Amino acid sequence: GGSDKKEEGGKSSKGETSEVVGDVNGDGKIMCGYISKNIVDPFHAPINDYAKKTFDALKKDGTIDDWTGILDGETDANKQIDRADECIAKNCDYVIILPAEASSSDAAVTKLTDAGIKVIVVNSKTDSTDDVAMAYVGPDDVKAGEMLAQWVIDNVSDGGKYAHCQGVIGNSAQIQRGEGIENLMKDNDKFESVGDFPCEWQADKAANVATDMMNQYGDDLKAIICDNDDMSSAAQKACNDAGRSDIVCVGVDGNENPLQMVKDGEMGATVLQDGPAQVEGAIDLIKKALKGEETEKEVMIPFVLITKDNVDEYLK
Amino acid sequence: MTYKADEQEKYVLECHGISKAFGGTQALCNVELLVRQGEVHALLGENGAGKSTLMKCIIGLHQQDKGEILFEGKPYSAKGPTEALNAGISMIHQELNPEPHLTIAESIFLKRENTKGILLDKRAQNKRADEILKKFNFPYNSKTLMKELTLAQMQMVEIIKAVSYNSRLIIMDEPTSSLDSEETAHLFSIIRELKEKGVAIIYISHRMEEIFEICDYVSVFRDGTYVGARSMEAADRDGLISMMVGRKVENVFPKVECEIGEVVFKVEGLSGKGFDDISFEVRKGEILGISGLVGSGRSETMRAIFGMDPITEGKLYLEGREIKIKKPGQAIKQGICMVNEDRKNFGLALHRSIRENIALPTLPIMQKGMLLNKKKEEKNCLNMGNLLKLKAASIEHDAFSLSGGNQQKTVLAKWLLANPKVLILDEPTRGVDVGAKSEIHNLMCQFAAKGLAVIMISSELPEIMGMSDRILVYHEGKIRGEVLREEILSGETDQEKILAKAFGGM
Amino acid sequence: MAKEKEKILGMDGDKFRMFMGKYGIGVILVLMMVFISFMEPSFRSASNMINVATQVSINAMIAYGMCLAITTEGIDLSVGAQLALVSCILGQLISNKGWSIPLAILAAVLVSTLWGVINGLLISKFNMFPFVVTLSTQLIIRGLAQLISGGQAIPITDAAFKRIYSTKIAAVPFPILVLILVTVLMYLLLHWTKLGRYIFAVGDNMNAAIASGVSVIKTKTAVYAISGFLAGIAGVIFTAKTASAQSNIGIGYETDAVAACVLGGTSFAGGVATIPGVLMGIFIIGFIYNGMNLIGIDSYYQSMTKGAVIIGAVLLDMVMNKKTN
Amino acid sequence: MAKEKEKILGMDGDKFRMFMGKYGIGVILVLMMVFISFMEPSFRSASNMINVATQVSINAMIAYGMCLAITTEGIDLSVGAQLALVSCILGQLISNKGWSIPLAILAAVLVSTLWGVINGLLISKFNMFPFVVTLSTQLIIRGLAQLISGGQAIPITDAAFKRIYSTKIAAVPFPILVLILVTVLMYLLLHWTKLGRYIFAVGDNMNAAIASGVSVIKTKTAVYAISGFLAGIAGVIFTAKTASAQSNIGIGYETDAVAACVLGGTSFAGGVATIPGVLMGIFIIGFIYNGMNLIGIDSYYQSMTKGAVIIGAVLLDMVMNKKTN
Ligand SMILES: Nc1ncnc2c1ncn2[C@@H]1O[C@H](COP(=O)(O)OP(=O)(O)OP(=O)(O)O)[C@@H](O)[C@H]1O
Ligand SMILES: Nc1ncnc2c1ncn2[C@@H]1O[C@H](COP(=O)(O)OP(=O)(O)OP(=O)(O)O)[C@@H](O)[C@H]1O
Ligand SMILES: [Mg+2]
Ligand SMILES: [Mg+2]
Repeated sequence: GGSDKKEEGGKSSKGETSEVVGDVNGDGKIMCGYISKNIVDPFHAPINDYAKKTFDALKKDGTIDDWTGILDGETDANKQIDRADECIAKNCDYVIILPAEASSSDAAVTKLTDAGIKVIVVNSKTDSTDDVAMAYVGPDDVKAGEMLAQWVIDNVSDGGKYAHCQGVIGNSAQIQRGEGIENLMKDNDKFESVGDFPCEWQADKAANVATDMMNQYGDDLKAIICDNDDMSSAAQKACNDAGRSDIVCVGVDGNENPLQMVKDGEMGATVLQDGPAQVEGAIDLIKKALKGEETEKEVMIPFVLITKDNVDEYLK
Repeated sequence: MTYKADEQEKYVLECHGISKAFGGTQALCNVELLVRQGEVHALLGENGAGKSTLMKCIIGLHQQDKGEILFEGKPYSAKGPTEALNAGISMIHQELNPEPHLTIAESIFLKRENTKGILLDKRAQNKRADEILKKFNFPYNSKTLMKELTLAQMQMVEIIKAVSYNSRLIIMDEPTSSLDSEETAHLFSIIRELKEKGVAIIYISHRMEEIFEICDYVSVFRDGTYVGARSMEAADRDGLISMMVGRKVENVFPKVECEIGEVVFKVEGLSGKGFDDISFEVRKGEILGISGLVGSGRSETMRAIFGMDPITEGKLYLEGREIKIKKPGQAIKQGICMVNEDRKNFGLALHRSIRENIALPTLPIMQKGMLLNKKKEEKNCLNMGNLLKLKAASIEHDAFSLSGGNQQKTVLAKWLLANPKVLILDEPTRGVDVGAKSEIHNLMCQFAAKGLAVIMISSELPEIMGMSDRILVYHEGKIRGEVLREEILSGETDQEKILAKAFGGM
Repeated sequence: MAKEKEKILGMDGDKFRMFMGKYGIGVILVLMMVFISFMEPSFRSASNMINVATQVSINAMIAYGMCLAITTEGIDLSVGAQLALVSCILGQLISNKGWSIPLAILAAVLVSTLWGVINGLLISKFNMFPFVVTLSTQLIIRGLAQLISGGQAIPITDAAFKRIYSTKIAAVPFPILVLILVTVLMYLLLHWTKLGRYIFAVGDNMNAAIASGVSVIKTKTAVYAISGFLAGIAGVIFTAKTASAQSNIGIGYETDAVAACVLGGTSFAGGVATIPGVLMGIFIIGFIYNGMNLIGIDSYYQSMTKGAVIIGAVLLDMVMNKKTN
Repeated sequence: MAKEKEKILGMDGDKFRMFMGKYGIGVILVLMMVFISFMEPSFRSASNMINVATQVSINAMIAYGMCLAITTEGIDLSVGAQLALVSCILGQLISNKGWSIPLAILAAVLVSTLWGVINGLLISKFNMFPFVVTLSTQLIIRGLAQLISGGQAIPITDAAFKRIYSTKIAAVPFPILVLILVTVLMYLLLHWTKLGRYIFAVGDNMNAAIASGVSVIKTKTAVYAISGFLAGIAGVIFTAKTASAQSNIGIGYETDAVAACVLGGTSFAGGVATIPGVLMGIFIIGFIYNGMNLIGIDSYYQSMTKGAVIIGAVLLDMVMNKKTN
């Protein structure tokens, strides 16, 4: 993905009244907030862990005075807005937020910026991120969808039928990845969709779709595209168990289990979005701001297609 | 002999040709009922004869399939209780229906709340309730929660509520089944007062003495059909009973004298909630009657013995050995069984089959390895059912489908199968019709003859006096007297004397 | 009969138990507030209190409706889905169809109320179990929300609409005003009107209520209609808060509502509930979230804490009121 | 008393009604199968039937446990979280601690059974409402799962473990064998043992059961322990299916289990249930998913269809058995 960097307008106007560089609200303390998307998805757990480790280290070495700890967004925009209230109550200077929803979590972002807090949006861009946030660090989910479709197009040379397992309907990652898949697949007449199946991100529902579709379309079924790779790994496993390892299953995230399957040759590929790298990028921006350096307005962390060739770099 | 509708007379209520079926059961078939102004009209019939069903049709809880009802000469049909109440008919229901978390005032004035604008006027309502309660000498404040009352007091509130509608017809479906004689007397005085005012009353009860005491006319139902009506003056006990059951019932309390053996069960200094320092013993073949007012702690004593309530002090001996009982399961294992007074709540699992109900306490002895021996179970249950002359289409039917008397027999069957040494019967014939009642009494004598020790609590004095070999009289949680059968047979002790003891006199 | 009565805190034993039975939850609430303030002084600030009150307003609406349902021995599992439906209707009408805001709100709340009526009729008229009915309608309602929104998020950019959540009247955020208003109305409804009395009567002993002429169908339908209506109001606040209409919101919200009711002394056996109790329950749940986040309790422990608080509070109540076996 | 009895289908009226009351759901199941076959012939194939049976095995375990709970007038909302806990324990023990598979499974199932015992004791001994207890323990159990897994997915690469889901014995997938075994055992347990009788008695009329010497505490504890045990088995199958241990699985699984029970004629009033009925309910739910996938019903309509089928089936049953008001 291309990362077109924009320059940030200028430093906080309050900066001059404060002794501390980068102290946004001028209370003499540097306080950081971290609003997670959730704490239960395997994709978010390493991100949260990384954030915790890094912030704790920053606190220890005196770079920041304190941080809020991992605030649980429960994949719910409403709860994220409540967590934003708490960040405001704790006089945060900087807040990192991983929006639950591109659209509805925007209120959390605007609420924080309205309170004069510098917000770094990570992982998925909310509607007004470009206008009000300090920066965006993350990927482009539409692109991820396109990568999924591209992998299928590249690996199923003759084309054929494919199924699409969806995440929770209405969720922005689901919408955007679906859009990306659609972008490439709609006009490709070698491929025919057998349907979009609501699997709510759940692995075993995707496995059920896989067995149902194999049963219905037999050898005509060539691929299963999933909105995340919890689902694609389960679908692939179901295919392999049925002796159909020729079916190409692919999804987004780069969780440990699918990576392991790629390494073991049980699955062709998975699309990794490097979560910890996204948070790393965001925290780097805070560090820069605290040193008084200029910060980028947008840092794109590209998706990485993981195959057997490069899996070892990413599997811990 | 049949009481004919007199053309001249004015009837408050006329029911003609009423039929009502529930699914397959024809509960009512072409029944008639004529009630005059200011009359107490008894409705007699065995369990399941359809008395309550007809009353529910009148009050609008059921809609009859056929037939017409005239109220005060005008055709009348109520789609629900509200319409009946508005028309001037109120009812005391057979099954006690308290609203435990409402206050007395709220319960009495449910659906008739005092309001100021759209809000409730609680103060005015409480005042109104207190006035009524005072009129009836009810010893509680209108703000008391219903759940704080005893069963009998709840029933009194129901009665007060029904009267408070100032209806022109009041239906009383077994109003005395949880009242003692004092409270019953109170109710009768209320009824007489209402009569004075020209209020008509339909009075349903299985207690014949009450019918003779308070009623003017009687209509008799049998198996959902109308048998006939009599003026009470023209009626005699045996005649009414044979109208009800379709045959003659020879002996109402068929006490068979049998040999009384050694002491089986002994209680020493037993205390617990509701009773204090209770000691008695019961022998093989003996029927020990326990009398007293409702709330005197008789049931509490027996529940505690059976392990359903805690015992704070005292000892139990079975066949000379001291035993400890903390749970009903332990009592059953020792050979002590109890028929609870509250059949609906403690007697049967109504949605399970008769077989399952009968076999429940004895399942451990009807096993083959890990599984149940259903053949043995079925045989045992059938035998017991036949022995007790249980009337049911099949033992696979739900207990729900049985009439009250047969439900009671099912409970008895369950305990007889457990082969007890001591059988405690708490109000064994409450709400049971005369026919079934005499059958149950017969059975009691049979058990006693086989060497069983029977303890029977009853609030019906004639029953206690007719059936017991010995009577203990309770007053406020203590035993206040003992009466032997000889004293009764010789006439030395009569109803009044027992009552006096129950009221705490000597 | 009464011996020497035991005295606790100057009240005799019985009264103390009644007091604790009714207001024990208040004691827990206060203890909790003291504890959190001690751990994290910023908790006490007026602005944080206003925060919490604003945050809980959504759950409060749902909890009041749930409380009525539980009081009639029922439950309303459809409330979460109702939030989503209301949100999607608002999004479609305001952003795509250009309806005026009051009209759109009216339409959305009407639809959620209608679903409440459907729930109520199925439960009362067809005698179906509330759990089953609302479990099913929940699925149908969420399906409708997905259908209406086409599975997409619909941003609502109208500033006037967003102000429903953010505007303040005399320094008090509007959602708090709604919360106060609804609390007062619900208090009057449940404790001071005929309908409230009928709700208690039906929940306490349905047959007795019928015998007194109370219409179970009307009462239960009213209960679920009110629950639907309040879920509608909650949906409007929710949507104004997030400024976006989405079909996947509100999943699992019935859990917090039930928790608030249970903490507030609403009995699943029916016939027992108080609005002040439920309000306290709502705040306890709100403080659990707010307090734990302020203190910085590790997230994994948050769900455990919530579970433990509910079970602990109920257990305490049981033991205090000697309701155990 | 009995007049001429009406005859329906050669059975007399009563028997027919009893039959429909018990097995009316079978008629619905058959109608559904005919309808789906008609829409999509591949549905009928043996391989698809084997598919469905394998797929439903997870829900079946949960539903059987749920059925016992509902029969005692309870509910077990903790099963979904139990799946997650079992999964995370398996992941930790097998992948990180290198335990042998049988031992790890034993440990995991033991833990879930223990949680069942805790549920049962809280419900029976402390007389708490099952809804409240299992709602709370659900939160605690999921918290534990998160704690154990650290929120991470733990891949389980051991091939032997994965074979639990995929291996076939005489062309029959292993999960189907488990399903058959558990169904037979549950059938015997509920309909042919003392415990089963006690479960019915306690559910129908708890007081009467107590007065007949049945220990409510033992019975209910056994019920929730079995539910926990079966959820444990389901968790093992689930984990083998996805080959990954995760703390966010099983959310909302209690819904499908309850739906299967309700369709199978299990009454929320307690005391009424049959294992064959629940099995049919399980397959109806399985066919809904499978059929909708095969026919290709639009995602938005799937949740609506499920809701409508549940409500329709229950309504039909009510009307057929004249249970409406
Ligand atoms: N709601 C109902 N559904 C089905 N059957 C009913 C219902 N109510 C009454 N029955 C049946 O109708 C018949 C008449 O019952 P009813 O209650 O009227 O008798 P009863 O004369 O009042 O008896 P009891 O003296 O025991 O009160 C019985 O066979 C009973 O089982
Ligand atoms: N479940 C209960 N909770 C509270 N008080 C009760 C309960 N059951 C009975 N009581 C009270 O305990 C006292 C003793 O009642 P008990 O039932 O033993 O009387 P009884 O003489 O057996 O009368 P009955 O003839 O009705 O059986 C009464 O004051 C009664 O109201
Ligand atoms: Mg009757
Ligand atoms: Mg008693």
